[in-house]
Amino acid sequence: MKIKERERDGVVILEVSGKIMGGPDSELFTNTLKTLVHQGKKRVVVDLGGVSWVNSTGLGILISGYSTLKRSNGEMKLVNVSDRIDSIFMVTKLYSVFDSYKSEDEAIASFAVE
Amino acid sequence: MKIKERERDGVVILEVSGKIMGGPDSELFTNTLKTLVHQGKKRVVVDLGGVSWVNSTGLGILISGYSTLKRSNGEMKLVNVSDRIDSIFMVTKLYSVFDSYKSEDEAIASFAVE
Amino acid sequence: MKIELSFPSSHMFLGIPDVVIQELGSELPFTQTELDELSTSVIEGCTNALEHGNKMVDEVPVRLEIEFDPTRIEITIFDQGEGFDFESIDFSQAPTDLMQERGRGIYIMHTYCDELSFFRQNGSFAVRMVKIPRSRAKDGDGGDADAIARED
Amino acid sequence: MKIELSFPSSHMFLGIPDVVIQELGSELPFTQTELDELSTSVIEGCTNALEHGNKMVDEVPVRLEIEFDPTRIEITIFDQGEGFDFESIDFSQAPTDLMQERGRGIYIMHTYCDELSFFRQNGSFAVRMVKIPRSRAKDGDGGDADAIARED
Ligand SMILES: Nc1ncnc2c1ncn2[C@@H]1O[C@H](COP(=O)(O)OP(=O)(O)O)[C@@H](O)[C@H]1O
Ligand SMILES: Nc1ncnc2c1ncn2[C@@H]1O[C@H](COP(=O)(O)OP(=O)(O)O)[C@@H](O)[C@H]1O
Repeated sequence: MKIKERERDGVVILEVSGKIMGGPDSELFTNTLKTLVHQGKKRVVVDLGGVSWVNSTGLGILISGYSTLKRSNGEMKLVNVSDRIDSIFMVTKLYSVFDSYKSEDEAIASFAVE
Repeated sequence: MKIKERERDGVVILEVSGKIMGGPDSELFTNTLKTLVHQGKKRVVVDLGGVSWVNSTGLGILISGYSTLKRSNGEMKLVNVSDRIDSIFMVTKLYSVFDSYKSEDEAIASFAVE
Repeated sequence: MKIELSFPSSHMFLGIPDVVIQELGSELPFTQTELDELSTSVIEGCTNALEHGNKMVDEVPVRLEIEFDPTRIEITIFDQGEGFDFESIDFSQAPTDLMQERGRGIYIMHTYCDELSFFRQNGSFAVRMVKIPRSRAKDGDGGDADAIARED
Repeated sequence: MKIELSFPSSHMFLGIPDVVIQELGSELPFTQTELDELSTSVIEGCTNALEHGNKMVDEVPVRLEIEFDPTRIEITIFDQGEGFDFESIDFSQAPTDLMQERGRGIYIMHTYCDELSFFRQNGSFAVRMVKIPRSRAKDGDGGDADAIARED
């Protein structure tokens, strides 16, 4: 798992690539989100476009990141979810937890209307 | 190895995809070229854009196709040669046998000036 | 026909069974969705084997036997651990607490595969999963699939 | 660390060692060019093993041992054949007749790899190839490469 961070319209975009699979990945993702919360940056879009696969431990990493933000009244949105990952969200019913959008624009816009 | 055939400006374009590696591939490629020669179609562009790799047996297949056309006063040009394949052409000095072009347009144009 | 694979018990190598299955499956009459489901299941099985079975000891390998023909792929994953009390678990239930961070691996394998079983053999613990293609006519590029289908 | 792989002696499976090496290499400090060179060499070795060694008998496996650390990948390919008189061959020469259709496999392995050797062992014939990355700093995305580099 690799994370590239940038900002747009007051929203942090985390471009994730590689595999999301536990091991060292857990800390990397959670620490990134904790740092953002600490800096007062609580609107985060996670771009999964470069992710080849997620396993169930990786789902846990996403849930943990989601919870970290939620606890601080922040929000995590997902974008560019592949068919393979979408299928795991369906099977585990996590699609009802994660807000996922087709494009970065839509994800960013979704913060404005809240 | 899969081959998709089409024609443009009197030139046959063979879009090859998969792996070029001997076994059943040898006959498929040679037979395709023999049929073309038989039909009087002797200007052929082989598009390697969809090819993941070529092994030395695959090089033999390309050489055999090249020879088949040459013997009938036809010509075979290559297009979309990846870095990986280009490296094998360098190492085996086959770059001096095969004419390779950056784009289909250039490959087709090269027939006109001869 | 059979492919065998073994790799060290580290997350770093979980991409390897994935690419092997994707590559093998591209020569068999499976759809991309079916391959993704099998591949995800195998990654779950390997994750459990290296975490729970081999306790992340690099030197202890995770071992895969992949048996296949055009009508099925059957994969058995071996680890060197004690296993667990699988008879008492209902695989068909996902965690009801959606915010729970773990405990979805076996449920995912069970949902994605046509057969799932656990057993012990010669001091190893094993999970076996079977995937059967819904249709033997592969959408789009059935070239190689046809080639192997003719063999039997 | 070590990965082992075996597959049936049919051209259909030559994509499998390729994807394994590409995936493994993405976690080690090799450039894409170096991985392509190693991968092409391994495919040459496996092609010879299944054609000349195992004479295309499906049931006889081609077997690979892949040993690696961040400073090298060493791959040994075993077949069940008699081998050939490798001492009498000059690997450093490509066919001078460029139109010759075969006979480039060993030359390609020799050119692309840092070490190449043949040997017999327990009734098997084997070719071993070693690839060493030119630079341990991988261009662009050295994240995982760093992770493994820190281990030793
Ligand atoms: N190969 C194995 N060896 C030992 N225990 C296992 C193995 N596979 C699964 N288990 C046990 O079954 C439990 C449930 O597994 P799973 O559904 O994959 O969730 P998770 O691994 O996230 O806990 C594990 O926590 C573990 O106790
Ligand atoms: N594993 C092997 N077992 C037996 N003979 C081999 C093996 N590898 C190579 N050879 C012999 O060496 C020759 C040269 O091999 P190579 O350079 O790969 O060219 P090619 O396979 O196209 O003939 C082969 O023709 C074969 O006689």
